[in-house]
Amino acid sequence: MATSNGQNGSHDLVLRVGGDSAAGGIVATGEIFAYMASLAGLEVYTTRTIPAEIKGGHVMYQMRAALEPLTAQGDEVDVLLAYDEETYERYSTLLKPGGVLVYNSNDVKLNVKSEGRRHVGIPMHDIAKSLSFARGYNMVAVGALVKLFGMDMDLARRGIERRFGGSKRAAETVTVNIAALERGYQYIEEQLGKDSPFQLPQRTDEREGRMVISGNQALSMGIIAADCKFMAGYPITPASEIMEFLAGEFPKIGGTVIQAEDEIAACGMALGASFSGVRSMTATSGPGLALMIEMLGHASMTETPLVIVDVQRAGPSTGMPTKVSQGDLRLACYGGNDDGPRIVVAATTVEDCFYLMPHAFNLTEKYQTPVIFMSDQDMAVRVQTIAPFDLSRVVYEGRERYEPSANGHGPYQRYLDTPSGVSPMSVPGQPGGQYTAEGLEHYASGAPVFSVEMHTNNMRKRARKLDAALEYIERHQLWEEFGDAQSEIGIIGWGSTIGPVREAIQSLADDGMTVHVFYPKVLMPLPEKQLTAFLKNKKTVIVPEMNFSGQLAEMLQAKFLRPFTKLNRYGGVPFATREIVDAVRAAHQL
Amino acid sequence: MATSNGQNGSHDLVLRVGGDSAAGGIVATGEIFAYMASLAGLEVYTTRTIPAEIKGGHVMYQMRAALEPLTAQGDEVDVLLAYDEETYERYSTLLKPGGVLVYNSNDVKLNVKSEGRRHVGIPMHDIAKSLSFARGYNMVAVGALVKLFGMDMDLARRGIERRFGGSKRAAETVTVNIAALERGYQYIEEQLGKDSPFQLPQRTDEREGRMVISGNQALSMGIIAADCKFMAGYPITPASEIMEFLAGEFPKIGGTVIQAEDEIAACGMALGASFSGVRSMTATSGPGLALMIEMLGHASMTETPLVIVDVQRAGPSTGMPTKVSQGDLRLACYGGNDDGPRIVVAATTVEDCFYLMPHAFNLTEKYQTPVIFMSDQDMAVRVQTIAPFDLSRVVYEGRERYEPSANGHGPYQRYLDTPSGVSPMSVPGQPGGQYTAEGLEHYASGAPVFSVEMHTNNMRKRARKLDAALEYIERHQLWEEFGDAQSEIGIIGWGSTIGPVREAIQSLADDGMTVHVFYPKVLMPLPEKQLTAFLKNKKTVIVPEMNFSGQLAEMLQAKFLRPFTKLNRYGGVPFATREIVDAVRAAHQL
Amino acid sequence: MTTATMSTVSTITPLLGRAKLKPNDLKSDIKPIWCPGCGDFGVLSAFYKAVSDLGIPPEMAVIASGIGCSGRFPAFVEAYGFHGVHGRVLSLATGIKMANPELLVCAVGGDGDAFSIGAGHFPHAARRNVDICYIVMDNEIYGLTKGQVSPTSPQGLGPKFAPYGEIKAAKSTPYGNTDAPINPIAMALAYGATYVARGFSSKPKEVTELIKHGLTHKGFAFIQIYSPCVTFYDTYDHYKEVTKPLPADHDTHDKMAAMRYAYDSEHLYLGEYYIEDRPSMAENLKGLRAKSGSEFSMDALMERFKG
Amino acid sequence: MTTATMSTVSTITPLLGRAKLKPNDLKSDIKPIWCPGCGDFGVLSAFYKAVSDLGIPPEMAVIASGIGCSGRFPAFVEAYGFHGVHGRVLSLATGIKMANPELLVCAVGGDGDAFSIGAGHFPHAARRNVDICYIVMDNEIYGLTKGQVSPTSPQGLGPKFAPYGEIKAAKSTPYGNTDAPINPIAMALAYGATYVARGFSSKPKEVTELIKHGLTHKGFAFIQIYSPCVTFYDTYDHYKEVTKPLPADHDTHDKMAAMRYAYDSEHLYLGEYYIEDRPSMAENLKGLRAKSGSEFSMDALMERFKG
Ligand SMILES: Cc1ncc(C[n+]2csc(CCOP(=O)(O)OP(=O)(O)O)c2C)c(N)n1
Ligand SMILES: Cc1ncc(C[n+]2csc(CCOP(=O)(O)OP(=O)(O)O)c2C)c(N)n1
Ligand code: SF4
Ligand code: SF4
Ligand SMILES: [Mg+2]
Ligand SMILES: [Mg+2]
Repeated sequence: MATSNGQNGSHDLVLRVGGDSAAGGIVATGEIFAYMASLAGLEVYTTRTIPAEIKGGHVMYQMRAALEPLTAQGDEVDVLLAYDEETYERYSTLLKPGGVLVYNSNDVKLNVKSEGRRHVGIPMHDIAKSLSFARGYNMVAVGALVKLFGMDMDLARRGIERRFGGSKRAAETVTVNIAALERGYQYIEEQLGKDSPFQLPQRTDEREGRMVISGNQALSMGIIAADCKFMAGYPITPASEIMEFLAGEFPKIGGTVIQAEDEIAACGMALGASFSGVRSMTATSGPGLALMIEMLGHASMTETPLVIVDVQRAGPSTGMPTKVSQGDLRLACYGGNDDGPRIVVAATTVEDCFYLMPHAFNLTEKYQTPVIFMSDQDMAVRVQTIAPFDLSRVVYEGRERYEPSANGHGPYQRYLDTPSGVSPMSVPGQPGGQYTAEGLEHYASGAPVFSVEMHTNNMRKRARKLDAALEYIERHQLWEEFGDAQSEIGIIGWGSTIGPVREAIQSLADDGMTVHVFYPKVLMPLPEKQLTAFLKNKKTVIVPEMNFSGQLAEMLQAKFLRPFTKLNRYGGVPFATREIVDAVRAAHQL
Repeated sequence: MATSNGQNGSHDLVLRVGGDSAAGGIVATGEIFAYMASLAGLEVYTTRTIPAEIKGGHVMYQMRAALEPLTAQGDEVDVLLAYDEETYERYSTLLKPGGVLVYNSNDVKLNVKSEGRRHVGIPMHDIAKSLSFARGYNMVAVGALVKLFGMDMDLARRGIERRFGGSKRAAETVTVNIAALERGYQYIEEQLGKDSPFQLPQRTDEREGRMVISGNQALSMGIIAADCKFMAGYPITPASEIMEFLAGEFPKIGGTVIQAEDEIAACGMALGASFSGVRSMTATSGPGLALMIEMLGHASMTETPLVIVDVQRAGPSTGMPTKVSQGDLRLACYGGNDDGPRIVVAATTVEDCFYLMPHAFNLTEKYQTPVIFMSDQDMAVRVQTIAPFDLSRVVYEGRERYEPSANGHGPYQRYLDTPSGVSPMSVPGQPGGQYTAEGLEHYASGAPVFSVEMHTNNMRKRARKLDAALEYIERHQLWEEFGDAQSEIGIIGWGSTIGPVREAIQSLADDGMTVHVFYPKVLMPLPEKQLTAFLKNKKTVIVPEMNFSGQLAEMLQAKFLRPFTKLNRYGGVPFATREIVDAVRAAHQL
Repeated sequence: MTTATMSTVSTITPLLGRAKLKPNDLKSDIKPIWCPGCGDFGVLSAFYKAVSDLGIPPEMAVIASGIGCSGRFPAFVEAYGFHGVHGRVLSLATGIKMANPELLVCAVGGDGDAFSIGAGHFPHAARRNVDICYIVMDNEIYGLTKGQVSPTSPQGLGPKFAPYGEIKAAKSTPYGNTDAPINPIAMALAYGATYVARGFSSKPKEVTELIKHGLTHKGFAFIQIYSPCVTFYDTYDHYKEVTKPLPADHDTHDKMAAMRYAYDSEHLYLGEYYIEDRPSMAENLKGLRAKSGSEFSMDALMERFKG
Repeated sequence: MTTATMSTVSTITPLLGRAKLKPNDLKSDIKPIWCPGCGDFGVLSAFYKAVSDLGIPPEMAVIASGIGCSGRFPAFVEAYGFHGVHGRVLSLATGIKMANPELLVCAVGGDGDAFSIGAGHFPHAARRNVDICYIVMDNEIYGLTKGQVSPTSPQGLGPKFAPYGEIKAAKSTPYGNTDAPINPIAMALAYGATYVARGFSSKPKEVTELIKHGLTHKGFAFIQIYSPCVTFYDTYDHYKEVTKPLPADHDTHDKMAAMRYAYDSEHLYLGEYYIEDRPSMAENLKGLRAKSGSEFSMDALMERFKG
């Protein structure tokens, strides 16, 4: 049953698993399948919900697997594994015609007709109990699915070993789980015979070992690749994992991770470390970024490099910590008392989480102004198959260092005015480089001054650095442009909405509809030249955003003085491919 | 020497006093003159600088006096009183043809020609020392000026009594100062004879007692008039005075002022007090507002009323605490993780600081969303003559209270969805009104929920309140519109730049040039209908702002998709009337 | 334990005995979402019992909190509640109480909320002697964010080293926690808190008594309650072993004695460390009003600015 | 005063004696903008002398500060400096030092910066035992913002009541300060600071000694220095009267004794209250690196995510 999903057109399969997290094992089920698919050489793309409750509550894990790289989670479901009634009720409408429902017949009572879908009931609890391992009901389901799809039981066993192995009681856990797996397999065999009714896509070509990795993991590795050696953070969902990842790796390379007492302290520590000459960063989510706003302005004013990662979650305020949003763009761009320039970059994919990070550090170091790196909850926590990182693509461009000899005589001028606005910077330990990083308005020397002339001049000097940064942005082409440049319909977006957009244009192309797409990866300063060229022939430009007010759309309107079609979703979940397709269709019909 | 200043056209006089604040008495000189002018029935408008140094440093005080109400400080100077050489060097070019320089000949060495201006040198230190009261040199100058302008010595004596009276050593201080005053007077009489060469404007009509008051003072009185009874603050220049003023008055009316440990706590205390049912507020400047951003979003999410006053100063970061800016507009409008609606109001004048404040409280209470009240350093600290407040203009519109009976049966729904988005609110102490103010996304009951439906719905509910607020804004006409509606040249601005604009259009009118002006006093939500009507016939619209990036201009561009002519000053000083005139002239010549 | 505080003139004295409610009546419609076995359940039950015993009408009680598992507490109580942002509960509670001193105001939260991000507010609530009770559910870990160390976590705590319990996370300190823990009791004493006590969620009767005393204390009452996190750092056994009631002869008015017990190297003492009677914030603010004179008129105020 | 700390292995030991500079050589080009008579001048002079005596090269010294009159301190010293935002100096200093432990890092600021807005960071710097010296110039008032009460201002302080000095402002408390002052020494002790001392700006020799000890102490050194504000709250006479050196027989390793002196009702004791030798943050972080093993390769890391 290799089916085509969404508007992708490629052969793929979407499996969704749901149940009460209190029962346990739901996410594990999905993860084992993702791992098996990956071992089978398939591309996987997962997504999951996180229950609002601290323990218990409904949880869903979806895995999509295909031969070709995937960019979206898939709008519809080929296989629904319902551990409980709630799962069936929530998602049965998502099941495609021809899809299959595998359900726990000890819990789910079917009272609708199948409408062309296949229903396979399994008394999972009964079977598990018969093994005296009640918690193993989920492995019964896994075994059943393995049989239903004719998959390799060895892969399943390896999946279980990977998931449960390693810990003290590992061996025993692995054994009982494998027993449950095998009972599930047998159950289906007993019911339906030797032949498997469905089939996964089959990979025949060879590929180098690909990684299954989350955005937060890729991002953390990007930080290491960028030669950052100092991280201070404060736990917050969904960003905590970055600190945790780095806490495991940084000590090995002489780096430092500090769990600070709050976000303000985390930001201050990173700023101090950067002053000391080390590439430094912090990572947080919206509420934490809100707390860092004063310090962010201070980094801008003192011209001290600093990277702040914002893994966006749904707000406002505490909001929905485990749900996705793109609601912090304006806070990142404009959050500050008075105009303090900063650079805002946004990863569009899990790959970007890695590759864009060294650019973020280069930008903050070269232009001595803070960089905010935007990610989001969905991209951060889901895992996906990608190629191993190509380290040769990582470039390093550093701070312009103060060289006493080159500077002629006289004391060091930390804030020397220059054409680019960038002033050579000394580092503590460097003789003759003494200066005080100053948050008050100041002379080139750093000495405070409150004159009309110096303030006017310095406001320009600091802002000019963003103009200079455009050179870097252009040189490294920090944007994505694709689709049909001739099309009068355009999409401009940012961040992880690029996935559904990519998938949408394929399916639109099948219907003979074109669209031209531009995703800047730097949102401040915007690549104005490229955007202007892009807009030249556009009748309608759609701006899909996972926020209420259309934060990028408003920025574009202010800059280009033309209307943009806002396409906003603000429910805490990513765009469905269909929503993009529909919007482009509507634009074509205008 | 009643002269016309700037482009005002009315008879007025500008006196500027300067010297080293370490010497003392410079500001006192200016204040005594302002007081005398006020006693003489004149309108005054003062401005001053505050030295960057903690003690010492150059300081300037300017007083403008006229028969008609004034709206700007005056670009040029009729009388320059230079206590020292630096003052002479800084400002002599501002002296009008026909103006007079009074200088301390013990310090200032004149080495330029008078170029039509009159120079009067007085050995102020010598005279003061001859009285064995060296610090009295400034009163010598005051006496001299009194004589030069033929003013009433009794007013001068009253001025001194007011300035120095009251304290323990008051009587003695007053006596020696008056002696110095009289010696200065005699000195001029001895030099130039009985007749005074210059003359102040003379008031002949009778007027009711007018007030000489600063923006911060008017604003504090507005808070009292608005029936606010709770203030928590943290000292910060130039907002501290508001807390200090209220600390003196609130206890008398059963209100509470708390000096909190920081701005976050101040904001939290005010939010808590508001939850308890009392009109509550805090006041700060940019760095403090930056710290309140997380809590501001919380007020928005929990729908708890709160007024935050932001007396803007020049940034970014610590910046220039004693200098003016309008750099916090975007922070006020957009500072928040994810879209949390808030209302932003901006006073345009010292009068507004009073009259707009009850509206700010009405808005926050009616729409249960935080209100940020924008003022600025210049408006906050200078004093100016205005009519006594007309208390009959103060309206009160309160929170919609929860009435258990009206709500039918069932438990209280704090966040009940309604057409306006406003939900009736209970107050602790009210039986049956129990609820938990919730910063997580929630059901109508307040119980947390993370569903697509509830989040989507509540994002709309909360935002809808801003649409509802437009009704209030229109009903109370919270904007200023003036000038020639037929003109193709428009000005849209916000805040205290209205003063120089008012003065500019008078002088432009003299030259036959028209301009049409619109100043919204609510910047979020903008009065779109009125602005659309305003823009209909406009070829050029100038947006004068005391910030670098044109924060309002960008908001207008995003909304109206047309260019606005940014006119930005970011030196930490207010606009000169001339700068507005020049911009309008240039627009007319396009 | 003494009951000395019960007799001082607390702002909530007029509320006592006004309601006749069973502990169960104080349960709200929202079911606690804590993990089965979480210590916070014990604290919540004790709180129901305390409020029921004191007879406080639900509409006169406000519970404020910050963010954390423990921060979800207010929603589970039939009373007014404010689920604030992380670490700011004391400022909310101060505002709520000072705006209406007739209310019973209780602040609750976790060790991270209180001693990490909220650490800057604790000294000030204490020195002001604001008339609230502050209950910190201390599990020596960040529960809600899934098991990072907190300011009360033992030094060295990490996946491979959990001196006092079973650790299931500590992901931010894979090689062990570098930081020494703070001592909340010693801190509260140094700040000038006028009621300082410690409980353990597994001792519901004692905790109920402490909460009753804390709620009725005049001024700022601080109660640290050990409340283990079964999911990330299970310290039940440890606490059972090392906790011990303060000696019966401990003089609760002797700050230095309290300090010494706070620093005891062998035992974690439970009970009332310190009680002091000094003017509360509500009293002090009342005092200001008296000093200010009650003469006020807007006209008089305007006169001040006239010539 | 003992000189015990001089011999422990501080991170800055290698810097000692490397420079031969007179105190005057440590003056920067920027002239202090303080009011004549401000106590901060005394602290600054002592600092010049201490750094000169220790022989630390200016390029190896970093002084971080917050906002306040005292916060302007770094710019007056020929060294690296960081004039941070209000109240966050300890986080800056922690970052500066941990990123490069070879530097001498000193944090300075006022009582408001330290104990009001900065109060949340103080306990954590202390418990981490971060290798910096923290000098608080305590004038019991907000100087820069022109005379509001601070957390160390006496209760009742107002225009009509200044128990310990001449008050020229206190505008935010026209009817008197309602809040009781904190006790910075007791707090530092409760936080676990490993060097706790108090000086008075009018005793330059003693202050110089304390600063030398603080700078060379291994771990977190806290020095409260009374530094009167002549312009808003002149407490010189008061301090002259009530300050007194700690008794010669005071055992600086006895925390409870230190506490008792901190709470003395008659005298404000000057000198070293407490000294402790425990692993510093730099040592602990080094320890983590050792535990982590130094094997790292990006390829190995990537392998972890492969099938
Ligand atoms: C500003 C901010 N930073 C971080 C978080 C994430 N966060 C939520 S709860 C919490 C700490 C929880 O620990 P604790 O206070 O001990 O409560 P517990 O869950 O253990 O009861 C953190 C860091 C947040 N919600 N807001
Ligand atoms: C976020 C923020 N809030 C408030 C201020 C205003 N402010 C500047 S210094 C200061 C306190 C000064 O007192 P202290 O720390 O004791 O230093 P001192 O001037 O007495 O040396 C305050 C409140 C600020 N700069 N930033
Ligand atoms: S995670 Fe820990 S603290 Fe949170 S509810 Fe579960 S047991 Fe309690
Ligand atoms: S105001 Fe006070 S603290 Fe500030 S410089 Fe002057 S005397 Fe020193
Ligand atoms: Mg905890
Ligand atoms: Mg101070």
